[in-house]
Amino acid sequence: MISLTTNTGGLKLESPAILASGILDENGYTMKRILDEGAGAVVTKSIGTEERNGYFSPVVAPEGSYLINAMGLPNPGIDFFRDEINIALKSGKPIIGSIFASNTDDFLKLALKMQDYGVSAVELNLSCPHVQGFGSEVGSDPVLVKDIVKNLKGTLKIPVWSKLSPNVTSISEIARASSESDALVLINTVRAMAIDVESKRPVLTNVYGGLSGKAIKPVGLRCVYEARKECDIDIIGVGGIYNYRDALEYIMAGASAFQIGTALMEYGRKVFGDIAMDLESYLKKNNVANIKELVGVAVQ
Amino acid sequence: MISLTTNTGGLKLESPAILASGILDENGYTMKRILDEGAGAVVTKSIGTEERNGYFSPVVAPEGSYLINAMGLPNPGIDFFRDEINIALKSGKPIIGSIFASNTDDFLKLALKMQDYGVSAVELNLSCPHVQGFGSEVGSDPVLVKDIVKNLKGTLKIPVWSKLSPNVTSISEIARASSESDALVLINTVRAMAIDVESKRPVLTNVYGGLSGKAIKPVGLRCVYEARKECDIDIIGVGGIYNYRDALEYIMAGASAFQIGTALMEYGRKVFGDIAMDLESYLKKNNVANIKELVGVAVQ
Amino acid sequence: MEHIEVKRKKVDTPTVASLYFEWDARVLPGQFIMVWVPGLGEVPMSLSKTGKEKCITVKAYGESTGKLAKTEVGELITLRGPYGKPFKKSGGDILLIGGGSGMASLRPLINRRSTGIIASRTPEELLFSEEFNADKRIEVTEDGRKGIKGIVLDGMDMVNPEDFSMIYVCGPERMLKAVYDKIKDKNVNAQFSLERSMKCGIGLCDSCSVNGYQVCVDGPVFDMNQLRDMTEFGTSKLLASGKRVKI
Amino acid sequence: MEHIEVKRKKVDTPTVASLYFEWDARVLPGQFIMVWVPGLGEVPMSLSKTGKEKCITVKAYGESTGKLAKTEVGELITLRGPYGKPFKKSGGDILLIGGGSGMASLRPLINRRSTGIIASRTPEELLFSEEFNADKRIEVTEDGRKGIKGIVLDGMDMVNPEDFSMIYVCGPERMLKAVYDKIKDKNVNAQFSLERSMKCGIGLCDSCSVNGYQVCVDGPVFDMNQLRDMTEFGTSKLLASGKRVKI
Ligand SMILES: Cc1cc2nc3c(=O)[nH]c(=O)nc-3n(C[C@H](O)[C@H](O)[C@H](O)COP(=O)(O)OP(=O)(O)OC[C@H]3O[C@@H](n4cnc5c(N)ncnc54)[C@H](O)[C@@H]3O)c2cc1C
Ligand SMILES: Cc1cc2nc3c(=O)[nH]c(=O)nc-3n(C[C@H](O)[C@H](O)[C@H](O)COP(=O)(O)OP(=O)(O)OC[C@H]3O[C@@H](n4cnc5c(N)ncnc54)[C@H](O)[C@@H]3O)c2cc1C
Ligand SMILES: Cc1cc2nc3c(=O)[nH]c(=O)nc-3n(C[C@H](O)[C@H](O)[C@H](O)COP(=O)(O)O)c2cc1C
Ligand SMILES: Cc1cc2nc3c(=O)[nH]c(=O)nc-3n(C[C@H](O)[C@H](O)[C@H](O)COP(=O)(O)O)c2cc1C
Ligand code: FES
Ligand code: FES
Repeated sequence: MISLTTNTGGLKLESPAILASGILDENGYTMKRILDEGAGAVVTKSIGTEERNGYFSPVVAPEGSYLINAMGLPNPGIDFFRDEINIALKSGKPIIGSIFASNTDDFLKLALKMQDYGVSAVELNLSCPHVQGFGSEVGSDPVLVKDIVKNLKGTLKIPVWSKLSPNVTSISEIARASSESDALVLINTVRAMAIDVESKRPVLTNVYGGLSGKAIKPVGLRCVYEARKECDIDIIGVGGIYNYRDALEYIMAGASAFQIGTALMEYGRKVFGDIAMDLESYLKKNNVANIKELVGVAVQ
Repeated sequence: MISLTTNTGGLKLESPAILASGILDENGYTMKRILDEGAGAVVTKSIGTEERNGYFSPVVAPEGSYLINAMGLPNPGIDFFRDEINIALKSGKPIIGSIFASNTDDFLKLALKMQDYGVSAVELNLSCPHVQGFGSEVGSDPVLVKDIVKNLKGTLKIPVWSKLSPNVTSISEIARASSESDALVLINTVRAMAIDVESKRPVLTNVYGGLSGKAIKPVGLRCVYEARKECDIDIIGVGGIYNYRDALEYIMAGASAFQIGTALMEYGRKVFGDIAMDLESYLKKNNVANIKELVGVAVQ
Repeated sequence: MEHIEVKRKKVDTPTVASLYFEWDARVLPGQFIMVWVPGLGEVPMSLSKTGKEKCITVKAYGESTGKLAKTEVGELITLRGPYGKPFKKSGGDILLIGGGSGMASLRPLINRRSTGIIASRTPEELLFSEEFNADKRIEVTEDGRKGIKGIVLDGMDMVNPEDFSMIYVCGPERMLKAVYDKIKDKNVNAQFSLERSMKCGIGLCDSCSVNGYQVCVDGPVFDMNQLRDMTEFGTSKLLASGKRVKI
Repeated sequence: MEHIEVKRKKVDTPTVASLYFEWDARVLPGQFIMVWVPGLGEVPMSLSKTGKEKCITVKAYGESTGKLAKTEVGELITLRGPYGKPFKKSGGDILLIGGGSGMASLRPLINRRSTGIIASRTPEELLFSEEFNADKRIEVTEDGRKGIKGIVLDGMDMVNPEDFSMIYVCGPERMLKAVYDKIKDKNVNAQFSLERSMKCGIGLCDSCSVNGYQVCVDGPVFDMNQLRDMTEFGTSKLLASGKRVKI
């Protein structure tokens, strides 16, 4: 019996293909649909303590093989997000609540509310590269990261995932700092920008944004591989996964599940079902009983 | 009179299109040909104190829109490089000697030899992402960088360029540390890797390599833009420049010249002449007398 | 992103202008583009002409559209796309129902056999009604100074919806919902073009979603069957922040 | 990178094996691929068949080629390419001059009107000579146990180079240079396929360059005119480190 079932980061997933935070996960109905259509779990949009509109458009700069975005962490604030989670929960599959804050107290407050709303785990956004005071500004400070993870782990009943940034001198150092988490999620976007030559100005209203899609797969793989060698902890791979071979690269580098974001720009919501199907065929063809057997096999 | 002539980093260039270090610049005859065929200058392969064979192949993993390489700093050692520079100098155009070392003394020794050989400037490789003890391991330490630059500037008669890595938490910090240089060269490759799903192992013999080409243009632009805002110093842009529009993006972000590497994989040596010609047409069409007028116009 | 010169301009109503340009993309009626107004924002715009010559018809609504409507001949517009699924074609007699700038996306469907119900607040704002045959043009104004006094629904009473092989509807969502409710139990085929606020246009940001369908990629055109299960249609939407509000 | 199953294998000589496979790339005679032997290295290999069925002919030289030559039917080879500029075709009588594994790249050119000078150390190592017409086959062995005793140049004395519309040459660079010197002042057309050590195969690393031309992208095939100005041809090359040595 071929199986894609995975236990990772304290959760049991029917499929290792998870929707990444920030893509089609603001509206409860959308999350529910994506789960119904084949994702193993969804991570919500990153939610903070207060309502934020995000940046003025343009907030995305799409290119052939990549995307740069600076949404600016739009979110209704944690209190208004309960209803969306309620809608999404009707799918019966795991919802992972992504949260962002600039200090331990706020992270704790947000995480407790998420737990209260019924999510299966929280994912700490320690890595958004384009909002001052949040994300990677927090996530590049190992002392602060350690403190946040420690406090949350000490208080929450549900698993804690830490989503890290590739925009650091040493991913190993930050991986170590967050090694009390139930899983590392690698990677968030790479800090980047684009200029419009015609109008002679940056394309994104915020100037700086995050690079995602095909272009960052080699960077994401490297971070997963480095973290795998650094600490013995579950890893969720993310960055430029478009098909089952990309997913297998991440799995062989040490990830036990993976998230998909930008590929939706090319393949739409069906990408989750398609990849799961292709992975199953691959396992069958190669006589592998469970996808778990492939985790980390390329690590030397 | 339309002009591409640029004064940057202490040099006068007929064209701002420079060959990047490590691509077709190990053999003196090749460098000479590239200059004869239209490059404004060439940067040599990074040269160290001792002979190195580099890594066993595979040393490159080419993909559609990018390349990952781990050559491993092959070089004949500084003493054997004199002859190659002699051959290249016959072109009459500027040669920039790239050097790598793990400490200030070695950098100084290498730079003095390069100066002795007749190069127009030295470029410090503070940024190779895949050789232990060199490159970005040196270049991510602001104190060491400052010391190296200071010593070289105090001793050399020719300009000193610092080539920096994007694999750091803060490019601004390293830019500041190297701000006594005559120019910053941004960026070297992004640390990355690839896995071959069939053989279940990393493609590159060294496992880790550097990502270059189209995929890193948004990262290079961001680094140039950040450094431009941080300090008032000449910047040479490099990373994913394939055509004149890519070059213009870098120029508008604050670069006064640019280097080209991976694009040779797609367009060959003629890319230098082609881009220069296209830039000239652009200037003509847009009534810009000198390319200098466009430097940094997109910076907000 | 592409930069394209405006070749021709026509001020259609006091608040609406059409910008004509040549663009070699293949576009079908119902599809839209994202137009960037540097410094102000990026806005979705339907193509109101989809042949060799393309056109966008802009209602000066807020800052971005206000500036865009002021674009002059010879200036460039910056755009990406085309995006979205087009209207499905239909032979025979068709009915086009447009409210406000909604007529823009319906315009490429106007032909000899199309009847139009064109609704607006004032006569000056009636858009493209002159492009319908005089005998197939039902104008509706709120102030009643031209055509029928009232709203779109009042215009619909002038025809039998079941006489048409297809009904195409575009306008504010509340209007769409009203039309939908009026015809949902009749024996008709209809397609509705929805306008939800859009940040990305490419199916990633979730700001345009209706019951899990992205208006920007699954729409903007939906048929009656698709709308039947959409509990969010005409009732609630998310603000820029993601906060849910009633429509 | 592509992974392709070996369909057929033939041991051509004690040290040379041919691996046959189906690969839907368009390849022309003279082009090559980079073959990866995991854990050992990546090596350039000419295609010795370029039709629907492809073939590489491997001489077990060092570790990588040694392992590659041991690949069995049903196993996969991992490759990228094809790379390089092919031989230019020529009608009429042609002369193929191959030393050692150099015959591999010449093999797709063998036809009714081709004369071959096939050189090797021993009779056992003569490669593909049986594919020439018996009367158009000049074998040369260093030990003299078969054909002419001597080196390629001795074989060349058996023909008049000017009788051929084109001469194709492939083998070690010193052999190429000797052939080149022998015919350079004659009234002949010739193409030489160079074998320089290659790290990247795509024109970036400079390890294969001869006077600024990259053998991997500008070559491997060069004609007499191109070689005329190449002062490095047959005289010096760079080692893996970039250190210049005499050939
Ligand atoms: C598919 C589709 C087709 C359309 N076709 C047409 C058409 O053909 N003709 C037409 O006239 N109209 C059309 N519209 C409507 C048109 O896009 C809107 O009228 C337009 O977006 C309003 O933009 P504005 O800048 O003028 O308005 P404003 O209200 O000034 O600004 C809206 C813009 O600013 C951003 N914004 C505003 N406030 C904030 C904030 N606090 N934080 C972050 N961002 C903010 C919004 O994201 C948006 O980009 C269409 C809409 C859709 C969805
Ligand atoms: C265009 C072209 C076509 C060719 N076609 C054919 C053909 O059809 N048939 C054929 O038999 N041969 C062919 N060759 C020759 C063949 O590629 C060589 O025989 C082969 O590369 C030798 O490899 P090896 O591993 O067996 O030898 P080795 O000498 O064991 O190893 C060479 C390999 O290891 C690397 N290497 C060795 N030492 C070091 C070091 N110290 N540091 C770093 N790297 C090192 C080299 O880069 C190379 O990859 C061709 C060559 C070229 C250029
Ligand atoms: C439009 C967009 C919005 C995103 N928003 C968030 C976010 O709110 N929180 C977060 O942790 N990551 C966010 N990300 C990062 C993704 O979750 C993911 O880490 C990244 O895009 C790399 O994966 P991909 O290449 O599959 O998209 C966002 C990415 C995109 C493209
Ligand atoms: C094959 C290869 C070898 C390189 N070797 C060096 C090197 O020796 N020293 C160095 O400073 N940069 C080296 N680089 C980095 C390039 O100079 C350049 O910074 C980088 O490739 C980004 O530019 P590109 O996208 O135009 O290639 C190398 C890049 C490649 C692709
Ligand atoms: S506008 Fe972003 S998903 Fe539709
Ligand atoms: S093998 Fe690298 S340039 Fe030819």
